[in-house]
Amino acid sequence: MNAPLGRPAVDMSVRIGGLTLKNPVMPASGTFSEELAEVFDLGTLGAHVLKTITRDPRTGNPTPRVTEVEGGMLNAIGIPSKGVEAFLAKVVPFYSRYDVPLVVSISAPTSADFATLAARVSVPGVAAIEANISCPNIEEDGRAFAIRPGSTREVMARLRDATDLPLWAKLTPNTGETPEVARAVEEAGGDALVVANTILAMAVDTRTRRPRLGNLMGGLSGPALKPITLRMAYQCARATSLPVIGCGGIATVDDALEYLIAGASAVQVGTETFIDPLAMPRIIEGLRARAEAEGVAAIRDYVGTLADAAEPEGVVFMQAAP
Amino acid sequence: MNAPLGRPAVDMSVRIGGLTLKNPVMPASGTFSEELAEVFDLGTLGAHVLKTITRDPRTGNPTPRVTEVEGGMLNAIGIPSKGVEAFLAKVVPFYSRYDVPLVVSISAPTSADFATLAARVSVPGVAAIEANISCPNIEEDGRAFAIRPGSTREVMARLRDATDLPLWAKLTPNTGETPEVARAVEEAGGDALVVANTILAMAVDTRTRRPRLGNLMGGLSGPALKPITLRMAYQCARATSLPVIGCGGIATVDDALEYLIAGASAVQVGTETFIDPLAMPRIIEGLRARAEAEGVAAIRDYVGTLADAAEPEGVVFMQAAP
Amino acid sequence: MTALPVLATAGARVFTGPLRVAEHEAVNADYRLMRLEAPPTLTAACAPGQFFHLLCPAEGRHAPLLRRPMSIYGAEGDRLSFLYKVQGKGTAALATLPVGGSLEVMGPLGQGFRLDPGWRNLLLVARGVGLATLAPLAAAAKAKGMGLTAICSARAPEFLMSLELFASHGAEVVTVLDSDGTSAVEHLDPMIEARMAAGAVDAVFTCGSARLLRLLQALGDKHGVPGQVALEQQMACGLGMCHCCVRPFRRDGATVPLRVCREGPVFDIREAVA
Amino acid sequence: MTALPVLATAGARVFTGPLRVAEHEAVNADYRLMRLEAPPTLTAACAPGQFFHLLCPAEGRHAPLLRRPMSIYGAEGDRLSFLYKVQGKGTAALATLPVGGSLEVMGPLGQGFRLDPGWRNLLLVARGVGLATLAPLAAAAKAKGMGLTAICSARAPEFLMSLELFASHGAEVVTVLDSDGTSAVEHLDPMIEARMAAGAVDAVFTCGSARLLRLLQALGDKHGVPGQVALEQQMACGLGMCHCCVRPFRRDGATVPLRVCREGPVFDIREAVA
Ligand SMILES: Cc1cc2nc3c(=O)[nH]c(=O)nc-3n(C[C@H](O)[C@H](O)[C@H](O)COP(=O)(O)OP(=O)(O)OC[C@H]3O[C@@H](n4cnc5c(N)ncnc54)[C@H](O)[C@@H]3O)c2cc1C
Ligand SMILES: Cc1cc2nc3c(=O)[nH]c(=O)nc-3n(C[C@H](O)[C@H](O)[C@H](O)COP(=O)(O)OP(=O)(O)OC[C@H]3O[C@@H](n4cnc5c(N)ncnc54)[C@H](O)[C@@H]3O)c2cc1C
Ligand SMILES: Cc1cc2nc3c(=O)[nH]c(=O)nc-3n(C[C@H](O)[C@H](O)[C@H](O)COP(=O)(O)O)c2cc1C
Ligand SMILES: Cc1cc2nc3c(=O)[nH]c(=O)nc-3n(C[C@H](O)[C@H](O)[C@H](O)COP(=O)(O)O)c2cc1C
Ligand code: FES
Ligand code: FES
Repeated sequence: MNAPLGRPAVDMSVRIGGLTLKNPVMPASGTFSEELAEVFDLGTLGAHVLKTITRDPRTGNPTPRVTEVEGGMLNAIGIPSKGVEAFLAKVVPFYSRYDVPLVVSISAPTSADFATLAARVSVPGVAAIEANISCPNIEEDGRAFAIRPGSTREVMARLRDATDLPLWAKLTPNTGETPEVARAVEEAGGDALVVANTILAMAVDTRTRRPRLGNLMGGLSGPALKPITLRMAYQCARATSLPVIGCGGIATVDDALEYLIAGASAVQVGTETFIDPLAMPRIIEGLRARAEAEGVAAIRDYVGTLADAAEPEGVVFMQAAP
Repeated sequence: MNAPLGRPAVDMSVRIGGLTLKNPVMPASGTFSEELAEVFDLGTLGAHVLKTITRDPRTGNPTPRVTEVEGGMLNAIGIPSKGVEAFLAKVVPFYSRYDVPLVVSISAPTSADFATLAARVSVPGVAAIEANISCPNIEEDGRAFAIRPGSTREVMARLRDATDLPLWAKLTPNTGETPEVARAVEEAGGDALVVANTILAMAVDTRTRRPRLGNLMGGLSGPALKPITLRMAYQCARATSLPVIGCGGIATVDDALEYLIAGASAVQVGTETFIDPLAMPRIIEGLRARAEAEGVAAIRDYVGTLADAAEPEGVVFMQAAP
Repeated sequence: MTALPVLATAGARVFTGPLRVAEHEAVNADYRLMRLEAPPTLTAACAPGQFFHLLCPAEGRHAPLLRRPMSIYGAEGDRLSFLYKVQGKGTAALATLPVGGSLEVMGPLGQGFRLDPGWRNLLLVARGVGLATLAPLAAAAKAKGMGLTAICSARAPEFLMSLELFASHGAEVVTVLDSDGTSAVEHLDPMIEARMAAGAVDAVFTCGSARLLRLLQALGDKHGVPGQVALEQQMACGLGMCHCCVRPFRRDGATVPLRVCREGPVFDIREAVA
Repeated sequence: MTALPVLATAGARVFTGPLRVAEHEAVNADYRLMRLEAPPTLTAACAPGQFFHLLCPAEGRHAPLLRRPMSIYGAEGDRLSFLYKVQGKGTAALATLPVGGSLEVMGPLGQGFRLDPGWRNLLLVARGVGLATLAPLAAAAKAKGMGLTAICSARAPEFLMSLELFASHGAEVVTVLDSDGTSAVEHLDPMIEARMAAGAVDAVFTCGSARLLRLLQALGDKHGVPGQVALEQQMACGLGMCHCCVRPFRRDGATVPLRVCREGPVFDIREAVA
């Protein structure tokens, strides 16, 4: 589309494991739902990633569930869920009208429950499973699976056995072992890494001396998170040969490009959709325009093109001077 | 000072392990030096915390060494150092003119080197040692000591043997095990926890496709970091009985109070001093005024007073309506 | 509903885009009225009780990240208006918008008030910012040939608002004040009950006060008068995606969380947990 | 140095606080000149080559976090001025400041130019924003009774700046342009060398171009003419605390990192690694 005469259109497609996406932009789990179809045509997206579901119905956390912080927001929604059966009956069919891969995000308190749920959602209409292994693992004292390589490997191996669908692992920034965790996913047969979920954070109302979230702690998302998850995306792309889907603080074309250049093959947009509901189509169109302006034939040609950090020796003025 | 007649002045003092500070506000390591004396009287501060030093001279990282991100900045200064001997000869004497505890931050690549350096800086004029255990440990593949409880316990125990000075441990946010690491410091005989250092992050210039830091990765500081380190400060205050010194994104009186209410006994101000060099005296005076206005007799009465998160049942309107 | 201006893509029903500030002024010490220039297809799609999600501009060095929800105060012709109170940084930033400036809006959103064609006489009881939400009921009632009584409650006479607006739509206006004690529940209770007992109230509407909500729930129960309440809750997406705006409601014998932005902001008065 | 207005506390030597914008205008398509109202004690403490660290206001929803360094372009009486080019978000935000608005400044900072009392004739060679830094040398030279020749280089005539300023202080002004080829090294080299060979240059000063720096280093070496260069580097604190602004310099046979904000921004021309 829009390509000037004689100039080929930019190839926007990317491959994530077994899937081909028409473009690299998709929503982040929990920041997207059917209702967004009232704002723009969801058929324009690279994939549809849904809010994490659990096997049984859950109500979620007490309010307040979100609060603003400098450069971002905290959320402690919890995972309110109508349960997997209601999900399969009511939600999955809605998305069948689109020619867009549907990615179902799942969560469970144990590896075994994770596997059971993965098997249950492996139905026609579902294109891939995103395992939200950033959630607490009750077998590890409530620590998230993705904090350690061991628990990551264990849960991913169980999931791999349970489903033939492409399996994405969503990592957590709440760890000091990102490369090791990424390798554990690869070893266990995961197909892609979603990097990453929110980082555990907190805020206090100093007038009332109460936490600003009903759940006390919550996850930081938005622009403030970007430098952290971008670093993780780079580490994951270096540590494994799995495709990486960058996620965290993406609000502009430039943000998305930072992730692609650092090694991500696609990106997820979360918080920015709350601020600008048209953020995803805006970024898709912006990426296309940018590639065209820079003479880049295919968007995947940006992936992993980070140049050397070294400054040329002995630069004296920062501005290019003749 | 400034107390209205008949009303007692606010007691601003706090105790950190064996030390009494005249107020709870001090600089964060690496964001303070003798030069700030040209802007205000450094005698007004609760403590003087110096830039981390190493045994041998080092030049630090290639430029660019800092870059701005939304809500914060990244730095990869490295630890340029003139070496411990030059430090003891030239820097320590400068601070003897102030009646303020001098805290020396140290770093080393192994536990043994850490211990040797701690012993060397245990000289008159130095009131406490801040062990920057957020730096890479070459015995653990470059992972920072404070990423794991084991390496933390090991280095802190060596340090405890090497010095009789109060020993502060500066933690890193690059871990999924903050409470465990905090407990390791306590078990090894540390006297206080400084919570925390910067979180590992990255930024890319999409025009040049080069990292925006000469060192590729660097540490995120400033307002964007606050919700993360505030959460850690709360976790540490819960997990141990050690005094916690909050650090990360403190720019206002309100920020400092958030940390105190969450359980910190004192705070360190870093990045904000670059933006407003008078930030520390401003926050000290603001805390005093706030305590006075709220009828709080001593600033330490704020410490650890976080109330319950639960919202009263069945509130229908967010605004108090009669 | 009239078709909305189609935005980025086909199938869109919610307007998202900038509108020009046509008027912006202080109504009293607390409240400001902002009128935006809007396409008539947009105002025609707005129903009383619905809201817009506004992207407040930056103020000073700190920008509010999320949008702020505001009830539709008026939507006629090419004017979309909001009546708001400056509370925190979002509304403070909103207040700095000059005439001629532009504001990003998204809406109309949520479920508005439902008017049963059989109703002849409506009673609304509003306090503070609740007025902004209830005011458009006056025009809607008039258009449907229903009678309307508006009981407007305020701290003191200078905080009464929108009286002319109600009057201009032929509503009966009753004002009650804290300053002379007439706003007390003990005073309102018999006053409203008398009207209900006389069969002069087919439905009640309220917003802005938990105390008034409880009063109307009790009186409605007693006299079998249905009602609706517009509720507030903090919002992120405003569209139903994030589930941050839930409140508990009594439905089918259980207490269930519903999204104020989607299932509300207007709810059946009996369902609200006050 | 005259004593500075004492700020928050005793012992302060660096001014930190807001100053009022007295004038603010575009000089040409690229550059803007801003004059602030400053206490005369402050301007009297300023030396050519020193800089201020400016807290740029917010623009739109994104505020520049760190301050931005700017050379002192003028400091006389109650006026402190800066000549700057809009580059990125900090300077773009600066450009929005209205007359009457206020700007947080910190300074004067760093080491300025050093004028040896024995020097009779100074030569400065400036290009682009380098002019902003070198311009105050004109007044300083005049005050010390020294002669000054200013070679001003620019892309085209419309980008030449400060010519009147130099002329008003009695400096000889030579303009060279890219547009007619006169700014090329091959043209400047013999021109400057002739002056040096004639003994008409006691010291050279430059800023703003690596190419000019290398030329002056080479010619200075050859003819034994000392010189100084003002350098740029990204800054965080501006005071010497953070060590982000280092550049490599040749000193005592080794290459050492020095802080541009503290040991500079003016350095001996021979030390600079160009
Ligand atoms: C459906 C709906 C309609 C509304 N209509 C109006 C109206 O017509 N006029 C009016 O003056 N106000 C109205 N409000 C309240 C208005 O949204 C808040 O006053 C406003 O969001 C406060 O933002 P702030 O940044 O100024 O305050 P802050 O206190 O700084 O806000 C902090 C956070 O809390 C949220 N918040 C604060 N107060 C409220 C509240 N009462 N309701 C919901 N979220 C809140 C903000 O959105 C923000 O996320 C309405 C709220 C809702 C939910
Ligand atoms: C001592 C000194 C004196 C200066 N004097 C002047 C002057 O008189 N007039 C003038 O127009 N410019 C001057 N500069 C350059 C000026 O500081 C930069 O143009 C300005 O910081 C750019 O900020 P920005 O936000 O507009 O650009 P951005 O590119 O958005 O800035 C991003 C970051 O890079 C830094 N940066 C970008 N360019 C430069 C640069 N050339 N030098 C140092 N840091 C830079 C910024 O400070 C900021 O931290 C001087 C620089 C220094 C170090
Ligand atoms: C309100 C909200 C709800 C979220 N719910 C989920 C969820 O259910 N599952 C999940 O894996 N991530 C969830 N996330 C995390 C996002 O998918 C995403 O990883 C994170 O917000 C970072 O991206 P962003 O900065 O673009 O928002 C949620 C985030 C937000 C803000
Ligand atoms: C430029 C810079 C240099 C720093 N150098 C050190 C250091 O040498 N040692 C250390 O422990 N922390 C260092 N830090 C981290 C700070 O002490 C502090 O932990 C961090 O910046 C978070 O606080 P802030 O958000 O208030 O800046 C440095 C931070 C910055 C910005
Ligand atoms: S505000 Fe997001 S669901 Fe209501
Ligand atoms: S800018 Fe901080 S040391 Fe120079």
